Amino acid sequence: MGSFGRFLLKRSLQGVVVILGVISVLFVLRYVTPGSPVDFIAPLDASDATRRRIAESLGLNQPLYVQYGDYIVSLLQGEMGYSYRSRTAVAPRVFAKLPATLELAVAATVVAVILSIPLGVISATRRHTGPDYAATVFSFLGISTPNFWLGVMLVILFAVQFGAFPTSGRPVGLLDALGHLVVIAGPERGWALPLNVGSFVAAMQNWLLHVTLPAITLGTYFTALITRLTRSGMLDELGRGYVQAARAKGLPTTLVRYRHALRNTLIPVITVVGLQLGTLIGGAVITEAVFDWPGLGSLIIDAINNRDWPLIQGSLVVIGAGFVVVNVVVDALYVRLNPRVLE
Amino acid sequence: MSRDVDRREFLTLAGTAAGAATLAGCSGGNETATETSGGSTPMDTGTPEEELPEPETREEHLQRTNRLVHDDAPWIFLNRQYSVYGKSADVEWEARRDERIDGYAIEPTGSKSSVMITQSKMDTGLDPHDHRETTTDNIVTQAYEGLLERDREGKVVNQLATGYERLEAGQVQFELRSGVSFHSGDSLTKEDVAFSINRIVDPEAGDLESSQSDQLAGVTGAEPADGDSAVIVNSDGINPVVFALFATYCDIVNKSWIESNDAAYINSNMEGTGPFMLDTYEQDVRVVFESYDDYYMDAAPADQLTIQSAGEPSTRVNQLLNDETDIIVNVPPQNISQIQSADNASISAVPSTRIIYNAMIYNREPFDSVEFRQAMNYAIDLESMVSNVLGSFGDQTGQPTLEGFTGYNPDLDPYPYDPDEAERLVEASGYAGAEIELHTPSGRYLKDLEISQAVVSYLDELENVSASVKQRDFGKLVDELLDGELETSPAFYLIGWGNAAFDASQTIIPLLTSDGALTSYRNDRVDELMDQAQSMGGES
Amino acid sequence: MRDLLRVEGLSTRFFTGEGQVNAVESVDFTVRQGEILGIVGESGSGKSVTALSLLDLVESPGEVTAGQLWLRDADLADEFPGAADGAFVDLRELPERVRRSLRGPTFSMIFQDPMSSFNPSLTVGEQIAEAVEVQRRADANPRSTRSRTEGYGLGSYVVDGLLPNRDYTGEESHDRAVELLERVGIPDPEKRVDEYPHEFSGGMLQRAMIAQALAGEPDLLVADEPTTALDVTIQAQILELLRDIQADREMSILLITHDLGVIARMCDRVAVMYAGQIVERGTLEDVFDDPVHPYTEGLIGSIPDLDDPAPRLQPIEGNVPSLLDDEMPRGCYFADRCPKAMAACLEPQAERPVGGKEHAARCVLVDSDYDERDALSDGPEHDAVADGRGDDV
Amino acid sequence: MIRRLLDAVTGRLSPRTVQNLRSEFDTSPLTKVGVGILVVVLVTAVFAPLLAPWNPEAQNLDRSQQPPLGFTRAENQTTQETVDGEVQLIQETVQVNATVAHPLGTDGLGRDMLSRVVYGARTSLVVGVLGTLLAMLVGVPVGLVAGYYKGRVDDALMRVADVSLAFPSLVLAIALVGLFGQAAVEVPDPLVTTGLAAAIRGVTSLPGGLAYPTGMPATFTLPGTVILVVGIVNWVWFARVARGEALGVRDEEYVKAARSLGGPDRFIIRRHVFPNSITPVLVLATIQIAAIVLLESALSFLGFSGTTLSWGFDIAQGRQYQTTSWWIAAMPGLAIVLTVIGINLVGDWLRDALDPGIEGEGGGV
Repeated sequence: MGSFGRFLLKRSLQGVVVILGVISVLFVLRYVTPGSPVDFIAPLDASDATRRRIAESLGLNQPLYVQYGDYIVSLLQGEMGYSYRSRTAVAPRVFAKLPATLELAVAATVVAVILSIPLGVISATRRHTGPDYAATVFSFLGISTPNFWLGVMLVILFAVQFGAFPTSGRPVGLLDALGHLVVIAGPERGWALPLNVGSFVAAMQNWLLHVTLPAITLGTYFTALITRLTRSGMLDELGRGYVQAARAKGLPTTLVRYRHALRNTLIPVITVVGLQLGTLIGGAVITEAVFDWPGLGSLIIDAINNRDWPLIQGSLVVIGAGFVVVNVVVDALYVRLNPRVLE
Repeated sequence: MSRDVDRREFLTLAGTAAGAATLAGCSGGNETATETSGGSTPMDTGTPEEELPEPETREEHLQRTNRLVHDDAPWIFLNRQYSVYGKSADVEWEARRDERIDGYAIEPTGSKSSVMITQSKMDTGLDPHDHRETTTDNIVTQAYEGLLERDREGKVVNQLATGYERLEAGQVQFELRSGVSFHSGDSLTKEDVAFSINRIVDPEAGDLESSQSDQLAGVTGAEPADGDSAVIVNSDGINPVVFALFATYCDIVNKSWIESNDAAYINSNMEGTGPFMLDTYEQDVRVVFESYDDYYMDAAPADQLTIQSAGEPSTRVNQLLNDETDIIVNVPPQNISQIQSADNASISAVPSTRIIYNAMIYNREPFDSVEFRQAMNYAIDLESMVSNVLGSFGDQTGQPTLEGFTGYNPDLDPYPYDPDEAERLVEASGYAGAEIELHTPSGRYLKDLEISQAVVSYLDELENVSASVKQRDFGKLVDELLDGELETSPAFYLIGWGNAAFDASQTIIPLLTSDGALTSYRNDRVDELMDQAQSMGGES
Repeated sequence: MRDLLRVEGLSTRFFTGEGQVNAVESVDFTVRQGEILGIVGESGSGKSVTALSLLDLVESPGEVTAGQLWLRDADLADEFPGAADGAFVDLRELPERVRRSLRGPTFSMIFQDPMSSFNPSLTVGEQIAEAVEVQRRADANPRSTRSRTEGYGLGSYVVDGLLPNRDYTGEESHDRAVELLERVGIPDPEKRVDEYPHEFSGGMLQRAMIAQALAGEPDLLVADEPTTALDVTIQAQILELLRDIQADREMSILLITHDLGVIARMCDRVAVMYAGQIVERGTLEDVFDDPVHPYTEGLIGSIPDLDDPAPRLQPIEGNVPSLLDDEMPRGCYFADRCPKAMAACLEPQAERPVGGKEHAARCVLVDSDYDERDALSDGPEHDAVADGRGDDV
Repeated sequence: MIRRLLDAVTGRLSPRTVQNLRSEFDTSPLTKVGVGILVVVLVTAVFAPLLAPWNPEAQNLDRSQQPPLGFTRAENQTTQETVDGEVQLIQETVQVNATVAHPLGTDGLGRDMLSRVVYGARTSLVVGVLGTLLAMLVGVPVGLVAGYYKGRVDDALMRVADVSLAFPSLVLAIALVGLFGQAAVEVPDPLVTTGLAAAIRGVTSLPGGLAYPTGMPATFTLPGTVILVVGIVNWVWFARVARGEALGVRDEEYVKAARSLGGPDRFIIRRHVFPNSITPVLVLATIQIAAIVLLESALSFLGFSGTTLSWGFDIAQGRQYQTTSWWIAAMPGLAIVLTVIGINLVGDWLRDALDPGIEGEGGGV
């Protein structure tokens, strides 16, 4: 196994430990917060016998470590128990919400990356020009603006005043929209026939209209942050010897900027962005609240308000695990981009 | 509707009703008096309050109780809440008093055949016997039906039953409609009905600890009657409100379907007899129904009905104005004129069955003084609050019972706004300089926080009282109120109470008798009057 | 030998917040085919900027403000008759795209610090291959539509940024990189080609940089202090390598250093720079054996003699001036440090030929001998300039 | 004045640091802007009872939803009448004008937005500062110990940090506040209880001869759970920075020497390791205050607070009026943006001047 493989393995093992830690913390939290789960299920007039029966049916009469073990075993089987409130299975419910949150997060990230890196580069390569000042002011405002407020203001401006975008909701998911492009690949009917192009376009349009304001709301902070980091990093890198050397050996400016300077600029940017993923997910939670976007965030807030522990646990484990996985990926990327780390 | 406040309200009723079950002969719902009181009112307790003659009928008892409560002011009487809906020009529909939206009554106009409703939250699972919130109710009620039903005005009408009668003190019988089928095609049987009732009241019967058991308070079980299609329901005691309860609660389910599926399935699928059948269920996002072709009456006017949610009222308003939805719930006052003046939408408002009040716990300082409590009522300008905070979508109240309910006392007016009198009373109470804190939920009731803030600002204007608001998590607040200990409750809090039975007893007993689940008050005379009322059959 | 490059009146200025800095001022010199020309001077004398100016690598706030860079290139001369003078073209008259295209095949450069001159996040081989590749792609196109990024569009930048292994370079270029590494004497080049700069020693990396500079097969290699960062023993090896390659390929080298020892060892001809100007030039013998300018004398005096270090070590007192336009004296810039400064030195000095055909100096002493009576005393101006910053040489 | 204040504060730092701070301050106009904003916000927060024109909780229902100066609001007033159980709606259009008395307008209950924004500064800064202090108190010792001992202690503590990081801070904060309740403490406001505010306000004349009320809230609501939670949620960043510094210092000669002389670890950490981490921790603290101000506003916005006098809470309230009265949500948001910009500018200043080598730690909302 190469050193990169070893590194990946080590990081993954650490990730598993962290996920176990997340589960443990949730278990501890669950038992230090006031109120027994039974109180939230049993009717108020339930007899002690009834309460005991309910506790038994939830496995709450077992010692804590057994419950903990059971939870982990069921997790490994892809289950997360049943919601106290709606009695439905938690795992499918959480995973049904995941696409909405991911869509939002990915849309915001894509917007942020597409905008911020060129913006940062332009800002750095045209220092002290109009675009540079504009980018700098934008990035400063961006990191200082609470996104939920931005969301509310965007709604007031673009949805209420101009009616250009819908105020809220997600009537169509991205996957549903793509679903209109189902291809029929049957031997007798020919294959790869794109179906419903019209309805696909309509659905995509619908999705885009609904996702625009939330994605801007969520993405602005990151656009600003990455612009700022890219600009300062790029300025640093452009002053380095290898840039001059690259130019001296005849590389065109674009290649020098993007293949050399930007690449090294992105190394620290990637770490910071990795560290900020939590902020992205946190931001998604509040953005979902502003736009009634039916994702994990709304689910968690509901679950917390109802003390629906299996649901709280399930969604937080998924978020924690997602965070850990993405961080391992980011670390891997970091190592790949920055070979000195492995030594 | 009482379900918002939770769980315990009818328990006490069950207890008191049982204790007073000395007389036979009491009819069900308020509109369906079939018998008159068979006995005389006991005349043994205490001196009559003031100079008034002893009440005689049940109605008089209830009215007298209301007078007592008005004078003794255990609450700051606030407003009757309105249900204010917005509806698009694409549908015809009128709001009901009981906060439910009946999809069957919505008529799409023009070329549209589908209808979209945006409420404040989604369901907490689709099991019709395992929830208590209006929001879930609104979803479940499209596919499930009960034996009886209420019309827009709150009158009891038949649904799956074609008739009902009291057989004896603790026993009533329902005749079932024939030719009714579930969405799966199974026919409705009397076993299904008995099972449905038992599933709610008996944990063993349906393998469910139903949170609705107290909604059918007093009911002990049901059994299929002899004959083709009748069901006998047994109660513990006379249970004067049993028909009223069945007009509001108890959806009928398919016994074999329930027994052959687990809780998770029952909570994400539907098998009812209603005009709409479930098409797709996206939990927490939307529920889509389609019209049930084999419905025993005319098929619903809408082919498709979608219910979705938006927590923020202004968001719902925007959805309505942008033609994204057809009906929205709980339009906040500040948006009413906007919807009213839009050409694609209008307001449908109706007084609801909910009363908003501030409880002042009777044995906690400074609220143990009647003068102080009265002063609180004089101190607020209720009229101004209703018009400014609620945009006139509310009625002032001066007693716990709402106008139009059985037991409402028409002689009682709301307390007038008289800050001087309030200050005088505070002086007289000996609690001048009192500092009080009003605990309030936020976003639970229409403008609850704003109402609380308005109340407190009026109280704070009194020279000799200082008041502040404390915003509370609703769940926690209710836990404190329901734990059976007055000591753990805040001394002063805002809460709303819905009474879907349209009977004064369903408000006074849980909220104002000594054993009431949510009580803040104790007055032996009130307890006594209510005991008597509940042992009487019939009313006007 | 034919002239390869004639530099005439080259001036490069920096427009900084503190004022205009005349880093290179009216510099003339010629590089011939197959020779090694040395430029020597203290730090800050403008020799590196001169080199960068040749390659058009001066960046904002710097700018080449005057002069002609005549390059012998018949093809270009045909293509741009407006900029041509016989077989020579003036680089400054050419479009930027063309000037850029000369880096690699015409000019190439190696730098002082190999460690910072390699991109730490790409393998050494990749960076050499890149230099090969860029020529390869350019050669595949006619000059007029020459594009160095042929086949490397925006998408490639993005993918490249995200996936480090998706290389810009092809197999061919990679193999060429191995050859080049072998040529510069790196053992086991197949293995080392895939190593990262931090895995190389300083000397090896400098060899690699030479390999990289050779990738475009340049006519002129500019070596800016190629040995300064290295150990003495390695220095010798690197110089040997340079000389070897130069002989091998018959290319020209412009060797820039502050070390007269290196000059003495390598160069055919030498130019001495001070404060942005060439103060003396000529063949190695002319300058070393018969220096005219007191600064050159001083430099030679400051070479440690290994046999007898102590007596000859006479560093020049004072510091290189700031080169700020506002602070530059009218006359000879060296006057304030010059042990032989005279009144005439306060007037601007033009370059004057000294005896032999190549030897020239910018000094009054070319025509007259030092006269102590005319010596400049420590005047106010003298003080003001000498009081400059404490950069050490 | 700012300069003098600065001198007083920096008096305890090393001369070189002070020199850096001063030259950065003198050369950067943005820094001056940042410090200026921060001073204004601080003064506003501390002297809120003196500066707020109205009691922020005082309602005036007749003046509800008044627009800010320079704007008007057209309102279609709808009233209802019940005729035979049917609700009839009557409409009329009214023009609502701004008044000097409420320069930033009023909210839905006729409360003065300016006063609410002024008082909101208190909540934000108190939570920001106390929360940061708490995070520092927890994080710095943990980080120092981890970095100093390295090895297993370090591994264990850093895994704990990883777990903590795996919860997005906002999500964790929501969970903790939601589950443990929104406890709040009423703290008497000395400016009010001593009668100082009333006395000063009593003699202050205000524009337009308007008589402003002198009564201000006697207590200030400290959202206790929120402070604890934002502190707990953010300890990791301090731990990471302190650990980094400790790792750097632990192998320095003087630390080795102290250890070889048998100094107890606790003493060495306190005496030698800790001082080294002060600068980066200070810079981080500045950034963290901004992050926590944002976090607090987000919590209040979502209703997980404990106080009704907070910018985030007002934005949530304003959302309900978004179709009619934009300023209710806009004004407190602008206050947040301004405050955070001020803190960030000061943070940049400290970072540039002290160069602690931390970049982009902490988070926004």
